[in-house]
Amino acid sequence: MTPAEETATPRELKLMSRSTYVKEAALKNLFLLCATMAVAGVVLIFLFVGWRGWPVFSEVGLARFLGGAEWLPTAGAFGILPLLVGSLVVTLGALALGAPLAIGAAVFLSEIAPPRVRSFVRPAVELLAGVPSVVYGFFGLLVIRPLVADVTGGLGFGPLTAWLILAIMIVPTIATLTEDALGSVPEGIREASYAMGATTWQTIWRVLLPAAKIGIIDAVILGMGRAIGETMAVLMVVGNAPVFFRGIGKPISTLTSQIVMDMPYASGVHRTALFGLAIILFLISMGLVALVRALSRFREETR
Amino acid sequence: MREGFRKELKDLKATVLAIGHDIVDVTRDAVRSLVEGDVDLAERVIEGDSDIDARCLGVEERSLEIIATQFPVARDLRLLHSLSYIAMHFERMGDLGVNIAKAARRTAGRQGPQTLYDLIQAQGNLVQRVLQAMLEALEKNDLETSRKLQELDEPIDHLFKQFFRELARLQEEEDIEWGSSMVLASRYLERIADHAVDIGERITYMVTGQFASCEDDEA
Amino acid sequence: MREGFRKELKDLKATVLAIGHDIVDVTRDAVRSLVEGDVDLAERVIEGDSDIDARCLGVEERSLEIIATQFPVARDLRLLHSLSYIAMHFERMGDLGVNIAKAARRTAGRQGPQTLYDLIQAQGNLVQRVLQAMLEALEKNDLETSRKLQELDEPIDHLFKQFFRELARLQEEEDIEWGSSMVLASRYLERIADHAVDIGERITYMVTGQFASCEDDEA
Amino acid sequence: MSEALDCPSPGVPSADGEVKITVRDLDFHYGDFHALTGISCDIKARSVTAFIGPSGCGKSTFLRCLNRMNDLIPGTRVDGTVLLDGQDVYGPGVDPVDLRRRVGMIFQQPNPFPMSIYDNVAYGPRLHGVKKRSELDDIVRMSLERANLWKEVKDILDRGGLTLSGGQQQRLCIARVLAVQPDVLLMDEPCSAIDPTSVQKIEDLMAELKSSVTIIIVTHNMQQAARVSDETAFFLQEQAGEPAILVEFGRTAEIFTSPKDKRTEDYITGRFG
Amino acid sequence: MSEALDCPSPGVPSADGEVKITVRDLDFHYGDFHALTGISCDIKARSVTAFIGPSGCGKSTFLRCLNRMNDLIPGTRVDGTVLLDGQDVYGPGVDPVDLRRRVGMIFQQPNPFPMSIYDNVAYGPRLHGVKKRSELDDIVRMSLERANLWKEVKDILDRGGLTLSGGQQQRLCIARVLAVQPDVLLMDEPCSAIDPTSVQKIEDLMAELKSSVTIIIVTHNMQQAARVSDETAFFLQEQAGEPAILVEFGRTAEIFTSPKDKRTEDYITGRFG
Amino acid sequence: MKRDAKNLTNAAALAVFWLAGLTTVVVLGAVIGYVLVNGVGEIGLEFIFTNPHGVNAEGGIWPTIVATLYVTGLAMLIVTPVAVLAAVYLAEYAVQGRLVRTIRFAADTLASVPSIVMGLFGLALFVESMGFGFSVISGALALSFLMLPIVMRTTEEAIRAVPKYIRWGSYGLGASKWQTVSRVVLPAAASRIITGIILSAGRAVGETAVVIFTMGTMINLPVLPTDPGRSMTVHLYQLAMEGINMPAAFGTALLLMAMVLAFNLSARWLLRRNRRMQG
Amino acid sequence: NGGRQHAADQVIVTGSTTVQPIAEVSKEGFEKAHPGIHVLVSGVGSSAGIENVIAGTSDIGTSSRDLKGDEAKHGLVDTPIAYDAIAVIVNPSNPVNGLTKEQVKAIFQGRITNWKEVGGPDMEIGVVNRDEASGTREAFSKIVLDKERFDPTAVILPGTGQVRSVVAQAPSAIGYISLGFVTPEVKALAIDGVAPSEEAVVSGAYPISRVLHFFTKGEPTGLVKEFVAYVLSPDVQDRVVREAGFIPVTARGDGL
Ligand SMILES: Nc1ncnc2c1ncn2[C@@H]1O[C@H](COP(=O)(O)OP(=O)(O)OP(=O)(O)O)[C@@H](O)[C@H]1O
Ligand SMILES: Nc1ncnc2c1ncn2[C@@H]1O[C@H](COP(=O)(O)OP(=O)(O)OP(=O)(O)O)[C@@H](O)[C@H]1O
Ligand SMILES: [Mg+2]
Ligand SMILES: [Mg+2]
Ligand SMILES: O=P([O-])([O-])[O-]
Repeated sequence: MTPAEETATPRELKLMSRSTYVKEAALKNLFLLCATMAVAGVVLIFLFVGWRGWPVFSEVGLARFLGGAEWLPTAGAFGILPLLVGSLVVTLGALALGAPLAIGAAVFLSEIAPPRVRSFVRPAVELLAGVPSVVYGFFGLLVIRPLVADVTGGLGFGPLTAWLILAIMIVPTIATLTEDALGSVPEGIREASYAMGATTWQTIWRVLLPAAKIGIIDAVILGMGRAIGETMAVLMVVGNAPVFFRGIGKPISTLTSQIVMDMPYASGVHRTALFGLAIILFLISMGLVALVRALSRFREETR
Repeated sequence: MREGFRKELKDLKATVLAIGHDIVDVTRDAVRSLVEGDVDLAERVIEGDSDIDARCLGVEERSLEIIATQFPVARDLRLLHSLSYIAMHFERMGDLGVNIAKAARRTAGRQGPQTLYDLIQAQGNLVQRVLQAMLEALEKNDLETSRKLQELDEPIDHLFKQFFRELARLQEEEDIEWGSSMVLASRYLERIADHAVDIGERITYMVTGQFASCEDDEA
Repeated sequence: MREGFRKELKDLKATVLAIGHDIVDVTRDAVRSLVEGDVDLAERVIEGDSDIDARCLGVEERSLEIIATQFPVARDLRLLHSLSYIAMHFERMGDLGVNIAKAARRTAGRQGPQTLYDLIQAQGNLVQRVLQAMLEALEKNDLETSRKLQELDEPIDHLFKQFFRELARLQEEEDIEWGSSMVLASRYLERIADHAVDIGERITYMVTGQFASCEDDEA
Repeated sequence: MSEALDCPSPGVPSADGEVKITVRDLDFHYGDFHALTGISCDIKARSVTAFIGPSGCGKSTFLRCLNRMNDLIPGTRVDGTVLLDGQDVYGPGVDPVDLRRRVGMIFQQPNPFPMSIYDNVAYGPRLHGVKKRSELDDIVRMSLERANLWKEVKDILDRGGLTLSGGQQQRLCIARVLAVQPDVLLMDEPCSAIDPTSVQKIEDLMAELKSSVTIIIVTHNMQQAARVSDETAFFLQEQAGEPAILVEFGRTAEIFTSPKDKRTEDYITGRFG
Repeated sequence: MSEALDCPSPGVPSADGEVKITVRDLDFHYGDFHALTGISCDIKARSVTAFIGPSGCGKSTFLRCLNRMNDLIPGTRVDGTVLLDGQDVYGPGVDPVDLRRRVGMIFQQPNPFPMSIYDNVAYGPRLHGVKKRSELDDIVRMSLERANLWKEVKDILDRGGLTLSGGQQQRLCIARVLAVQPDVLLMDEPCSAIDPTSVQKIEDLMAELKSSVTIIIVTHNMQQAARVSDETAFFLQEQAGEPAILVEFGRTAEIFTSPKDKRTEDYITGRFG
Repeated sequence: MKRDAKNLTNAAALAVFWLAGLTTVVVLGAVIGYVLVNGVGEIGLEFIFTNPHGVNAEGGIWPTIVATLYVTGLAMLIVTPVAVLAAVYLAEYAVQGRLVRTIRFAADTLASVPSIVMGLFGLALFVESMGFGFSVISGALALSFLMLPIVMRTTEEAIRAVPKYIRWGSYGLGASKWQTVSRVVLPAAASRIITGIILSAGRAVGETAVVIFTMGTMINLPVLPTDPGRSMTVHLYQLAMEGINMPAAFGTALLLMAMVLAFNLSARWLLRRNRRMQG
Repeated sequence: NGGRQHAADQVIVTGSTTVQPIAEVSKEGFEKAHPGIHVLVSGVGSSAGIENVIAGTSDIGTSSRDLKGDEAKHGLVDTPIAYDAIAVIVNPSNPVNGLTKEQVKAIFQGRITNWKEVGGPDMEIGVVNRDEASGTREAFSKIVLDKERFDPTAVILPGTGQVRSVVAQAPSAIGYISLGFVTPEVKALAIDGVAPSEEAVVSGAYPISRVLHFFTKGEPTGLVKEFVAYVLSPDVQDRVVREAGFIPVTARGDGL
């Protein structure tokens, strides 16, 4: 270590060894292989689900499948329009209820809650995400549905119950992502706004929410993805009548719940139609992802 | 661009230049009071000195403050450092002017030979020229002029030596106190010019960053 | 703790003190050469001066470099600034020593009255005491001692005036060149002491940060 | 319910030495932690005052006491008096929101809002009810001019504030604060996150602004404090855990050539640590 | 296979002015962007050399050319010669990994690995095959001693490196580099992210280390460059888009009292921008 | 006057946000409380460790617990190496380009595939085409596709959160890329990676639609990976929909939630401990 | 046996949720009697069970309905294991106590939508239907609706117990479940004036009744045969079947 000792180890610049080079390259390719597993997954899903679903497109025909107004497999009617509408109704309603609640909760968490309150509200939000969807369905079935029945009359199966349950289910998704978006708004900006004589509300409304806007839109879209794809909870409360939306207390059915309902006994074209539903769900969620990515690219560009 | 700082530097230099101009006046008045035996003028020169001293001290203080707060380097630092040295020279030059005025006070009423008065007056005039040149060099950062100061100083030394010899020649006629006072006055004038030459060297350093070793040559 | 920097400050101060001790020697030797008419000694004093000049200039340069690179403030800055001023005083004091030695060279062989030699010697001794005290004050940042310098200086002024009177009294017997040289030598000694007093004021400033306005009083 | 602080007409230059902010016996607590004790000082109007001191000695804390930004941190407590133009800013019923408008603040990180340059500057006036476009236009232009930024941005007012360089962003923040016509500008290490040439510009800007605004700057850079300020305050926490005190307050030139307190001298000459 | 280049015995203290690194006509490109041109200089062994210059003038780029850290950025190109003890570091087949061991580097952000203090320092030696515990112990202790950190950490060697304060972390990083016995230490703004008292310690440490190691430091802080270095290099990109050049290289004291080049003088006196 | 309006708006807005925040807590409390109150009486050693029996599925739910843990553990084993190495590639080796964009898009898509689609995919590929039948291995494979993007993303984030300076530090000491990754980067990111894996496992435990179509619904104590089984979620679903043994349903729901909570809490604990150690 | 190869020690039973309890309890008894043997039971609905046994993924398909359509072509062997009656249930608070088969049909086809049309209060009828996988639904459809279409807007629930609990909670609801599942929470209506009871079923007076089946692919052999035999043993028939609320296959024989 001392200068005197250094003389003992003559220094020369070493040359690169070939084995190091080969090892590094091999490792890199292994990692690349693993990384492509995600791509493989998507391709496999598309291929296998698509393969099973293909007959419905060829035998029933795309128009009758997508455009048919009646889902009556035993009668050979495979129109998924009521199911599409059902999914849409359930999703949009859940978003309308859940997104404001989630964004409000996120704002509350990141801007308003005193630390002690935050320290139990935030875990609560995260734990909401952890509750299995069957438990939500269970809860919805036994607790929410009777309440809804009291309000709407009828049996309580239908969009309203599904909305309430789904709204709760998407709160954590939207709230955590919104909180992230708000959290990535630099602290200084808040201080600056307060220091200019803005109230908390003015700061939130005029600075923070606009600043986090795209992040929040992302969050809502992802929440939408979650709502569209949700199966078990919806199945348990929505009533499962494959008909068009007729009212918030009247049963309808969705793409996801219909698959689970029919899968146990479906055979033949009926079975392929269910795979067809799955592929449509797959395409929808992929579209939403593409939308989010386009948005974040937009955000980067406008930075 | 550190504009506040640059302005301060400029102001300080202007202050030093102003003191320099006052020194020119002091020298001129001191010589006049000596040659014309004008005691009032001499008193005024003596009185004015404390003001010059204070202003010189002020320059040094300010220069130090600027160094302490603005952390100048390179030419800025050389300027500040030089200004405070030059102010110190000015203070000394002012003191020498006062000494001449005091000599005037001492010798007033006692007439010496006109030649000697003429010599002193001539020396005083030459010193004025050196001082003017020095101030011009300082104002314009003019290396040419500042280098010429040494040349201008030579006849002054010369005159002092001539004065010394002249006085020795005339010794019988005059009282020695008068003579000594006059020798000293001539000596003071010579030293004022020497200070001006030193300042010239400072100016060279200030502009170029090169120290010319200051060879003094007082006797 | 900026140890490198502190060490440099210490070194520079030591350098200045060393120059100061040399100045003490120069003054002593110069006076001796004058009183004893020792031309060799005088020559040696004259030769040694360029070394002192160079060292003083070195102190100023170094001080500026440190200011430019280390950005000292407060007491550190005051120390550096003062050291460079003190070095300049030393340079002047060395020059004055040389002037005395030159006077010695001029007057060697020409004997004057012993009284005057005694007076010069006495004055030289007093100057030695002032210089010693000044160096002590500088070394120890001793405000007490540095304040006493003014007191110590008074008898020297006094001796100069006495010398002047004595010379006037003796004027008939001596040639005026010898007399003038001796007056100047006495004057130089007095000025060396004045420089020491100025340095004392510098030391006060260095330690306290307070400028005592330096009232000069040369004649 | 809340009382607006009286506003002296800010155009008239103050007599030299007029006091803008008076602090008396200020103590500050973060919950149990006693951060500052016995701070008293007078901040002169239309001058630059620098706060220096070792890290964690409470410079920022004190600064934030002056515009009650500390109110936003739960569990803090202020004792003592802070007078702005003679009015107690902690007095009953004083609206901190209004106070903060009068006492603007600039932070270490330039923090433009993620909106256009124009909207950044117009933010404050809009908050306080200015709606007319022509009026806003004027305010925006004047504020940017005062912040020496107008020339650089006058053609890109609708570009995002974040597209500017760090130094420009900081000047934008200054313009944004100037737009609400503060009397006092608090700057908490405004230059420590930006490049040296921009630092220069901001220091120059401070020199210009001080003819109309009272500026207080916290800085770790002693050289900067020395360069820009007229007066300097030195804070020190002598023992860990103890509250910090104001050791010395005086003319900057004096503090940096011959401070009165040995602790100040030790700190500025780098003899600490 | 490895080429035995001549190696001057590095233990012997060099005569003053011995050259450690010789750079001749160095040009550097980031893809299409020509960042540096015609850089030639001699870095003296066992001294501190400071690189100064405006932001973006290529100081870091040049520094990273010296230990080939730029190799890690795809698309870069180096022309010209860099000799370390007379050996061309860009010579054919030279292993940059080994070069980097000899030419250590310290970064702006202290970057201890998230492992114990001991493991941090032992990391390099272990990489290069030292296994014996006693040997490692010695290396760790000596490196920490050289970095003036031993006293502070000798009882907490198994605490995480990240639990130290910023300044201690930076010294830990220095110790970590010293453990692989570099001849040269490149420091890229090593103090700009740490507090002033720690800066002091690191500056002191540099003064000590330069008796055995050649140090090059990039700093934005001109005062720091002035304080710590023996020689100073001033880089400048005169026009945006043009490559930067080395304007002046010389004794620090001289550069700061009387630089030869007017651009240097303008830069250090703050007349830029 | 105006200022009062401003303060009033502010107060009203804040009240709304408080309401939003507290609603989530109340909802969570209601769900947990409801399940807890109704289920806690059911849970006991017998409930956990015995098989269901009787017309009304009395007794315990042991086989479903085993099947759940079995399939989740197996899925973790499958997914961890692949996901971690994939993340290493993305974070350390990949240069921005079409390949990386494609991989990221695929991962995002995979993450958002509805679980029912994943279930049908597992049915089509593993159960039927590959002939694994309804079995733990089919379930684990399908679940691992579900977990892959989650683990990949959290691992990549964990790796990216390791400051670049730390890598430079390692390179600067003469380490090769793999040495840097394996000795510095991965250990530094380890606890966050583990956290990510645990969180995704929690998600797998709560998954229903995937396992119902890949592992089957038979109450069976799986031993071999090729054995079928019924997960707790499926069990709960069936009990709930049959409505024949609600106490058992509540007990199952409670146990299921406890398990998911345990996963979540342990992940949070790990993360906090890690933050404390590095802080 | 076509289809997939089962382990030699397994019997896989899938199908009707109605039959589920019988199958599960039988499984327990059978496994106890035959250590090392596993009977895997899952209730996925009658159609699924039949589908599975045809596909060979199950050994036994349980069903609460007869084979229909194509299913008959695969050579399945039918073993009746119990009788069941389908009770039409309403909430106990509902004043209606009986309906005609025609009224029931009209209600489930959505032609009667208010209780007042059948003598009840002015209240919209909440029809609860079963999923298409359900054998109960199949039987109900055959017996009551003559295979005509159900009202498609009715709530569909995938389990018997769920139907019961919904009806138990909702005053306006009407549904149908196996007689065996009827509890006091719900009220079973008299159909055409006949209240559902074992006697009425056995006597044939109650119109909505059916047979529960085990289907196997070919004659049962080996373990499967033993399991079927066990289910038909008096032990199961008298105890389990009755406990589960069904009527043993032996009962009618006895009764006849
Ligand atoms: N929100 C807070 N809660 C508790 N203590 C705090 C808080 N903010 C600061 N402190 C403590 O108060 C003291 C003063 O902090 P402050 O930030 O004012 O110091 P500072 O002088 O600005 O330091 P720096 O120079 O590092 O910015 C410190 O000990 C700090 O730890
Ligand atoms: N990876 C890179 N790719 C392309 N250009 C780069 C890269 N890194 C740096 N540059 C450019 O090269 C030039 C020199 O950069 P460099 O970081 O060396 O400057 P610097 O002097 O260290 O600046 P600073 O003082 O801000 O650290 C800059 O114009 C920069 O934009
Ligand atoms: Mg602070
Ligand atoms: Mg750099
Ligand atoms: O008995 P099922 O479940 O088929 O109605």
